[in-house]
Amino acid sequence: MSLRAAAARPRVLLTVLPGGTAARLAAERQLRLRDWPLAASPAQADLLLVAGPDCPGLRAPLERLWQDLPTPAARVSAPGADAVQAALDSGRAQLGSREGQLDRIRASAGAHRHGGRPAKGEEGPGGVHDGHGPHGHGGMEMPGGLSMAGVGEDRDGLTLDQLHLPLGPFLADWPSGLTVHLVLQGDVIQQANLADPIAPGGEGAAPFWAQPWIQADAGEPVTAGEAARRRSAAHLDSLSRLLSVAGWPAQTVVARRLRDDLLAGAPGPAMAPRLERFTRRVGRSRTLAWATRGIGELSTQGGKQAGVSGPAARAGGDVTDRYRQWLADIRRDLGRLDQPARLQAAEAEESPRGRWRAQHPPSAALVTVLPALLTGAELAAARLIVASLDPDMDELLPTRREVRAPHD
Amino acid sequence: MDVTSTVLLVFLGVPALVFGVLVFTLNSMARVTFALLASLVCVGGVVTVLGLPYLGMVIVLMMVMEMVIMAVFMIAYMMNPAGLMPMSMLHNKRGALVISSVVFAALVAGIFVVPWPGHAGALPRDTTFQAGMALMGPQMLTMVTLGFVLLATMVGATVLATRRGRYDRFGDDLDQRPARDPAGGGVGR
Amino acid sequence: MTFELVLVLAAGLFCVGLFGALSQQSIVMIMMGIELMIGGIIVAGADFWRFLAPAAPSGQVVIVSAVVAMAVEMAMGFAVTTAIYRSRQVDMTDMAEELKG
Amino acid sequence: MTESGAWWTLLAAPAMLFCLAALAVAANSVLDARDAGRSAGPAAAMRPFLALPRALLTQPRRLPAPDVLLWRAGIAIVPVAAVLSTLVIPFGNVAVADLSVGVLWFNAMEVLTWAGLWLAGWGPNAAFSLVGGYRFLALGLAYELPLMFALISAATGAQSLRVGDIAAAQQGLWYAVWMPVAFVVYLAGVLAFGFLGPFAYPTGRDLAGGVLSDASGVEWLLLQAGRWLWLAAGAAMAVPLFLGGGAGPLLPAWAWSLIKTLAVLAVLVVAVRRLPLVRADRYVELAWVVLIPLTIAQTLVPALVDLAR
Repeated sequence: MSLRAAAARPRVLLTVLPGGTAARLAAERQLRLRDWPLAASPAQADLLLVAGPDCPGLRAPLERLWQDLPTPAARVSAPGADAVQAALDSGRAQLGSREGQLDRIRASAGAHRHGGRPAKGEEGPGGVHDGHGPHGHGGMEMPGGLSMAGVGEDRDGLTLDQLHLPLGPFLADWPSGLTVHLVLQGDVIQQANLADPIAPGGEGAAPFWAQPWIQADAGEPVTAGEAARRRSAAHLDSLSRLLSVAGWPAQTVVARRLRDDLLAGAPGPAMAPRLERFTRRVGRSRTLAWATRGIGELSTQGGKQAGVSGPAARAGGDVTDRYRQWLADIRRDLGRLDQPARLQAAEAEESPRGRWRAQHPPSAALVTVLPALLTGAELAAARLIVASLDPDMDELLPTRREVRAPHD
Repeated sequence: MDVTSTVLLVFLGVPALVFGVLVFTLNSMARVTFALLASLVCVGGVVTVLGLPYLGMVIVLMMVMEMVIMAVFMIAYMMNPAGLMPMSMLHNKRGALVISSVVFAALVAGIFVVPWPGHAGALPRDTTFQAGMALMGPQMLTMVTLGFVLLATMVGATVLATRRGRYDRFGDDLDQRPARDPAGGGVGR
Repeated sequence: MTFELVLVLAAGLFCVGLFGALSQQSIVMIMMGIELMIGGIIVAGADFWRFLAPAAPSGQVVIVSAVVAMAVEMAMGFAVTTAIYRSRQVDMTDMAEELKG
Repeated sequence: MTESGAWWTLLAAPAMLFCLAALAVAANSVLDARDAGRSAGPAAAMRPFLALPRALLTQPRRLPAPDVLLWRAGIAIVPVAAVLSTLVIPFGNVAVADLSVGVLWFNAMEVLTWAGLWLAGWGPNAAFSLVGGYRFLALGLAYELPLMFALISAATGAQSLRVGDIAAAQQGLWYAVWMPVAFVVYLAGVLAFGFLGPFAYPTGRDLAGGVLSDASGVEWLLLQAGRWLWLAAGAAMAVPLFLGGGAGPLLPAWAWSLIKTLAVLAVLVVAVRRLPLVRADRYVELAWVVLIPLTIAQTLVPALVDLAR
């Protein structure tokens, strides 16, 4: 059968490495315009697109992810935003070519002879994309490399089996570079432990969303309009992930499109009515508010104590309050998208995730409140809580360097 | 009974028995549950073919829901739910086998020895209608009793299965609003 | 002849269920055995109704009662299992022997 | 009166169901393209079907310790049950088999999806997939009882479980008009047993696709086909249950059936896109505290009307 026909509309598993925000934005825009769907898991994907600079610490989990894709499959990487177009084209060419696929089949057959997929117990701390199997601590070895689950006290007094499930580092709509190790009983999270953020190899990129503030800090000329634009785009990006996780694909696409247009420099007056319509529709959705209400409560007081300074602290409440705060911030910035005044200092304007201080980036505080918010929550709420805080792990990386614009 | 019905009975009855035996021979709890489901769905089919489509369909519908929920309990409470490590969960196997074989032999002997009476009356035009008229008329007492039994079951099962009472939810003076629940609900909380 | 064979099917289901109910240790598995036994009773009820007294609705009422018995048995079984399990992490009859009193 | 069709309707009914499902997928794709800023032409409508060759070509994956038998059985059950449910749905005045317990047949087939989806979640031996399967059970416990009462309302109004009788009983006034609660609850139920839109909880993106997360190739295709087939079957069933079946002026009965089915399908596709996902833990309480009493009260209305008649 024709491989070419199968490669006509590849489903792409977009995997973002630390420092890969710009590449991710470019990739999401390209995929939207090409109508190549974003896969949610490796099983559904044909094309593995790795966005961001190479990261030695994540090579092993990335390799496992790649093994998880069903044949025919292709793997391409785009270290920066300008490499995305070429990577996607070459990926499709690989998918459609017989030789490329034969290589993969041969390689996987070879790997199978040597034991196939790694047994589950051997998986490193990097975690896998989707935790396979009800595996746990100790006990005897079971067929298939699985071990018996351990038990422990739980909320409902049922002493259910404990399931150890890593979330991240590669999940759709998940902050890249974040890994949380969960201990689940039933669907209740008993423990949430953060893994250390994985630093990219070589020099790290400057955090894309905080770029205007970093430039202002360095004394470069940045306009207030540019900062407002970047902030609104960052909120739209966070909203698009939250909406995707919360399950509103139609508005997710709208949010991404608005974000891309903002970053591409569409004039403010043209954007204002579209943003207005989007914020009204999402902000007024009672169903969305109903589905996200009462989870991940973070009071203004508690947030301030942990050092949270941005919309999350101002919202002071649950997931619903936090996304409504983003929407309010977007509406507030509507008239300022083209402001020519110069941004005096980084402190003058709030960066997307809070007051920008190079030594204490606002995302660091967001990450520290995560375990407490996750413990006791249900699995369905966990993703919503993380998405509603949306820490930008790139801010936590030590090294900085110029970033290029996301568009080619 | 026409030929189609007889053929259908064979094709439903034999699997019903086979799946029934599989319930106690398979290792995986999930497979056990669904073998029982398959067996009972076949029973529903047999009842339908025998001329009671309403009851047959109700059995199918109910058993699917019941068995799927049963699977949840199986996996929550039983060790080794996937049957990855085969082990015997039987006790007194020989005794059970002897008793059930003797009962089966006695029943079969009875079936073929007892002089069954012949047909009494004709098949009603609509069997569903017959059941409904009976339950809402002469057999009303049965229906009412079944209703109370079901209500008692609902209350009793809930009381047995929950640990938290109203004092846990509403505080010692029953005045705490909203209730203290581990997870919020969809209405009013 | 169909009448007798369907009755044999009912007897078969009943006895397979009986074997399970007698031999299994796990409460949930015992419930499965009882379900099969009730399944046999349902088949027998339908068979009697169809071939012996189709004009009388009593056969159908028996089946309705059996179906309700199935549901009740299941619900109570799960509730009891949950209660025992919650207090002692046990789901086997042999381990719950102290219930003998 | 509805009559049972000739042997070839056994093939025609599934074929029509596939066409309706494909139409819904195409419409959804066009709306997707419009939202994403692509050209929303006929080409956009055909894009989803490019997944067909892809799915057929994909090699099966090796997973650690899967339960392949149950997995395949579960995946097959979903679309097969959807197709079987159409046997009792009259198109115009013809149904493949107008059973005396047609409503119950439809309901039983729909409940089979419970087993199918749970098995599809259990089979691959993966955490997210299993959670997805459990999510459908939670959703099922919420949507099923109100849906049953909605079906019972229509059956009570016509005093029959035969779908043809229910359609025929609506001479003059559609049940959708004087049983609006039942109609709305039924439509919500259709979205739920199709696990689409607001009820796509079992396939949530927060679970990396839930029951779909480990399905690749044909498995993925069958599950996706199953959900859209169910949407089409639910839309087709709404017509005899609540919208008077094939009755209507001027046009022949089959044309009215088609027009009404397409209208319901359009409403459902718009709802799929307009409503965000409803989490089952929230919906359960709404269903049991609000919807069940409402639908029971709704069932009382046709019962009283029948008594007075």
